[in-house]
Amino acid sequence: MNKIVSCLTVAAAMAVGLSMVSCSKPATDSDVIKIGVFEPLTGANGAGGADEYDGIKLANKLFPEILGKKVQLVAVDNKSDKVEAANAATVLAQKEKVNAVIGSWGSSLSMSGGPIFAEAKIPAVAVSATNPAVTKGNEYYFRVCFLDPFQGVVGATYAFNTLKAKKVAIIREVSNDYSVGLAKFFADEFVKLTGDQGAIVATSDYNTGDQDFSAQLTNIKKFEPDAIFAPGNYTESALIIKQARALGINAQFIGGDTWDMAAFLEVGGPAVEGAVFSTFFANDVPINKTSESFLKSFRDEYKKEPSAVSALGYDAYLVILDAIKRANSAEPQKIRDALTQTKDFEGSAGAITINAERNADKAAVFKTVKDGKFAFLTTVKPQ
Amino acid sequence: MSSLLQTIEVNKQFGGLSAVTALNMDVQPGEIVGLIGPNGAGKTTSFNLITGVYKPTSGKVMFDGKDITGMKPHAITHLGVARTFQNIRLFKEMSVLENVLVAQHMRMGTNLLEATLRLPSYMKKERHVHERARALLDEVGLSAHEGNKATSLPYGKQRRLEIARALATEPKLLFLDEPAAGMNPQESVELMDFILKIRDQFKLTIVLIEHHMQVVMGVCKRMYVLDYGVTIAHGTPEEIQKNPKVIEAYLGVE
Amino acid sequence: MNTLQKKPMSRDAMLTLGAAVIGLVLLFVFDSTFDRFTMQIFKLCAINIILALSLNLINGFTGLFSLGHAGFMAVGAYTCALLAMTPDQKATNFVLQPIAPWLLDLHLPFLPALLVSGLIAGFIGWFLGVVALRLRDDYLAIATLGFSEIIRVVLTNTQSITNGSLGLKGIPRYTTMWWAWGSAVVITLFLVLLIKSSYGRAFKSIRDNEIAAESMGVDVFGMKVLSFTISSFLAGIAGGLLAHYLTTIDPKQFIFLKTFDILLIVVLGGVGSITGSIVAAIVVTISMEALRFLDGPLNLGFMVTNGVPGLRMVFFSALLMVVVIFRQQGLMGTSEFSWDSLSRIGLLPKRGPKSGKGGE
Amino acid sequence: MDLQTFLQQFVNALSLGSLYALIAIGYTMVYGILRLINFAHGDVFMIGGYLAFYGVSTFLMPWWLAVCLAIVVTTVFGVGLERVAYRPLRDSPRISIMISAIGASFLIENLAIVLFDARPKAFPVSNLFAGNHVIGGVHIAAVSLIIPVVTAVLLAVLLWIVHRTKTGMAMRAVSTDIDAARLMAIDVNRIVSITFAIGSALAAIGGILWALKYPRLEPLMGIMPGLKCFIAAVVGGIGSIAGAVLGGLLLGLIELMTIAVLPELTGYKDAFAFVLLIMVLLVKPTGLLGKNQGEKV
Repeated sequence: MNKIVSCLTVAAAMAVGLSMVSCSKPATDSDVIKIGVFEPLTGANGAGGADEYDGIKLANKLFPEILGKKVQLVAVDNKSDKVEAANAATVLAQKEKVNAVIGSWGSSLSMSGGPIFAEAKIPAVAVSATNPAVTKGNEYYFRVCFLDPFQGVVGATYAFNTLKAKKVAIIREVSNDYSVGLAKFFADEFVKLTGDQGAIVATSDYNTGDQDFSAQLTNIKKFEPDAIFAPGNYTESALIIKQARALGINAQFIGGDTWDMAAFLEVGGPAVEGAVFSTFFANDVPINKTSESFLKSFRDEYKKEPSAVSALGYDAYLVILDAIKRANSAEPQKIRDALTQTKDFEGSAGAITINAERNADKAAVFKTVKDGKFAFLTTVKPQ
Repeated sequence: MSSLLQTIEVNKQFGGLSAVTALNMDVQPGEIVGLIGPNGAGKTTSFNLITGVYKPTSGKVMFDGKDITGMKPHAITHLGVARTFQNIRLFKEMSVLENVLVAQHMRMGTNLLEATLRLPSYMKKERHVHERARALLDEVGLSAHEGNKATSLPYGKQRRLEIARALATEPKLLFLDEPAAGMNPQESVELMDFILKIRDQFKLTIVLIEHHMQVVMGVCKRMYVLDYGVTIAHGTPEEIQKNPKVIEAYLGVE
Repeated sequence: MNTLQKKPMSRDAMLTLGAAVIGLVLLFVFDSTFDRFTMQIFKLCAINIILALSLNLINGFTGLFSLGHAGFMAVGAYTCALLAMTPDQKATNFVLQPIAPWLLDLHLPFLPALLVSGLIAGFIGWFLGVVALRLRDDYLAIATLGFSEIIRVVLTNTQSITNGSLGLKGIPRYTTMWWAWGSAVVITLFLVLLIKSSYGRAFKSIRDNEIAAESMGVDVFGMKVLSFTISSFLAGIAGGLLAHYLTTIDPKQFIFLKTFDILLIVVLGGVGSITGSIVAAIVVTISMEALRFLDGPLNLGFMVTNGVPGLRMVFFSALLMVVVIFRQQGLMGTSEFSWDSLSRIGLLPKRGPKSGKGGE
Repeated sequence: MDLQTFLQQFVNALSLGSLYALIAIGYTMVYGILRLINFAHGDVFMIGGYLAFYGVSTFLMPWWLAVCLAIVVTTVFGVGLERVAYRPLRDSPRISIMISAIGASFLIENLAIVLFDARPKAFPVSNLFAGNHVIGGVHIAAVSLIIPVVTAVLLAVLLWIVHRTKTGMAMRAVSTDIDAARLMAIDVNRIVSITFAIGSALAAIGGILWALKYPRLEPLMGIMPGLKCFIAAVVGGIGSIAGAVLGGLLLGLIELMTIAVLPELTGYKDAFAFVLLIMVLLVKPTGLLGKNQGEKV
């Protein structure tokens, strides 16, 4: 008994000592408004997180002050990992005592931080987390993008009305909640539109990180679908399309917002030509003044084309600043209350109105790939 | 009197290679039997076949009237067969005392609950095995080292610890694999006395592999000679010494 | 505990009692004074202690190189979460595919749920043990790693039971500091007693020399399975605590790389040392947080680097390599903490002929 | 399943399987010599891919030069890895060596995240490999035709080295009994280095071919192929070069044909390899073409 108890006591004492050390921090400066950036900068979602961060940094550079105070970004890497995300969220909420939070890329990571922000009564604005569960039941989580059910519906509508598809096959990333959810919303709507229970001719699965899809695609090929809906990570999706073309499948590919990445074009090459997907933002057609200035400064700053989530990251920052201005206070609770009143805020990716469920009512943009570039097709407004 | 150990036409092949061919041993209770032969003759393999480390390719091993062919080593040990190893196999990260204690685990008849909760019933058994282990260490002259790491002992003492450990399993039949290896003549003589002593004290039957002819001839009443896995002779030391086949095997004849 | 040794125990007993009281008081103080973040880390330390200890039981004490821990954690986490969540909470999670009806109404309080999650993980561990423990060394390592991946793939695909890749959210935050550290203390106690018992000796004998152990009457296979089952049971408990600590779980977080994180702790602490695992679990958990600055911009005095995400993990993996190559025994080797060792290094007065007197 | 679909799936499987086979050879060689799962093999494979990428897209080298350089540098890297991470531990318990291997793999992956960036990169595919062929209704990507050829050539070269050269003889000696080989005046360190060099070169070639077939690079891309190819080597009988090829082809066939026959199992695809591994280990632990290696008592 002796040794164990003593051992644990020493251990506990050490733990405390060390955690105290790790917690020492400079005194908070009341002249600074802190906005936490809660993003995966490494790991599986590192690329998406970095893109969002690019947009946020740009916004911070262009609009560094509000109410006469400096706005400081505090970025924590949640490493695309839920345990890390919970810790990172706690750092922002408890240690850094930020006034508001932006992020995270990846709905599941956002959900990991959600309860922590809610408990600390700090408002969080998700940039591109499209899963309904992120804001559901969490009074402090908002978002500036549309939701998966909406995206699934517009995708199915587009396939049915515009592409005149009758038979659709689905290939989903089964280990990705986004992909599984979107596939379901799409399938439900498409069956409803066609009135044909067998309109979804095949559903195939793959896992994140898979590289060979030839077996799934060969299975799909024999059903001769008019279109293939493939929501999922952009690189996997690009490989899927590439391999499908190599197998002689000529069906139209439809995807979601995750395809809106330069790497999708690079990996897919000529194979992704003509692929269609719904997304948040089109950088070739500025829809308002904000998007015009965003595009210009982004290109100047980073010497590359912005992805949609960069624009949304930019918008999330501006929406928070707008709320602070309207609240005339940087107090988290007041920012939160002001955020609920956001109406027709002109973001770079379109007007944002926060509804009662703390989600943004926004239009979806359809894009295609033309001559190795993304090209704007049409805008679909929510009904 | 019925045999304590009997091997009937035991064969062992590794791949295409015959390691032991038609081993027919017969050991009576209380005997000390030698197993000799040149290097690679299949002596240790025979031990391994009897103690269950290897499974015979064919044939039967009978111990105390039971067929133990193909049984697992620990089950065979449970029936009362213990052994030492040619290349010493002590539990190197454990103390000398613990090495002996491990060997008694099987006879303690305890269960996990009782042992981790340290119930009085368990503590009684624990005290008992400690006493016995200390007695055995005393027997082999290692009492002073009980707290040391097993591998910190000098070579000769490691061999004795192996014997103490084997005795702790409460065997009826003890296999000693080259107990005198690395010992000087003086130590070898002591070893002979020691073997005879433990035989009487613990009512053992002993089978030993040994290269020191002095030791073998000194303690064994009977012996088997192996060469290339084949039993080329068996009998009393005198018979063996005169056997031309044995001389041939050892000296090599054109 | 010291009935076997005839040493005077008054000094040690007093020290221990004192330490236990101080420990208890400290826990009370922390619970009321710590901020949320420190508290989170503090709790995670306890969970990692359990994980490291359970992995050390098989890797360090029984000498079996198993890499399947992430899988057993996953089983524990899912079982505990699904049992302890109310039907309502479950129903709100399963938005895409409804939960299997038999599971919906299955509801237990936290403690029984935690125990059941340990039991189920233990049962799966037992099964895997019976199947795979005939293999040794690297074959066992790769087979257990494979098994944990199989568990993860199954969790991803059985949507009506686990909610698939959507995972579970809104799991009640039951893992308070008392639960976390209470479990860690109980489990440490259990393991120390186990290791010191005849069973512990049998485990260690297998680690040191399997063939000799078998020949000394130790049922090596049975003991391996036992050790493996206990270890899986504990990993399941840790998984359950983790689920109610995080409040949200999904299959991806139980990828086999998670096992490597625990292995890092075990190796740093010393393969085969309970003290080492405890200390390393705490040090690693806290430094993972404390070294977060490595991922951000660094001011090196003469220059400021841009943030290099990932640098922190480079540090830990390099540390692992350095320890394995230059100090294989880790922090503690196979030795354990004792008051005597404190006096030996001069932190406590040497035990005199009359015990119980302190001060010099 | 109609004949054409079946043939298509069969071709898919062969093309994947021969890639597995190529990487599995490297595993089997290293394991045969050192009895060590080189957990970092998959990461060496990743490095090969990245080096070729940087050669072509950053340094604008011609294709052949970038590939050759990538193979050379990866080889040096592999040999260095053995020096640093494995050689100091050669006489340590196997658990230590395995932990070192895991640590090395961990370190390389994390370094790659820092150096190469976590974002996936598109591998520039030369037009040479970009085409598509249709033979009897079965579609075959050009690169899928090249892979089996490369694998077969390398297999022949390796078998020649191992069975017909002096170095190969020394390799076989070391793999049978490292201590005896040392006594026979074989420079064990040299042989181990050569083995690692060959293994790493194979990994680099595998990594580049992989990137041609699946043109996406990311720091963790080596993990799954690495594990699967190790499984292929074990299934074929570890230490046996022909076995590795057999195991690789078999794994490719099982992975894809199972999905072809039972499409509802697609989500479980990643588990097939592990199930196969556990089954093979239980039924025939030495693998299909492996030799028995018992412990001497």
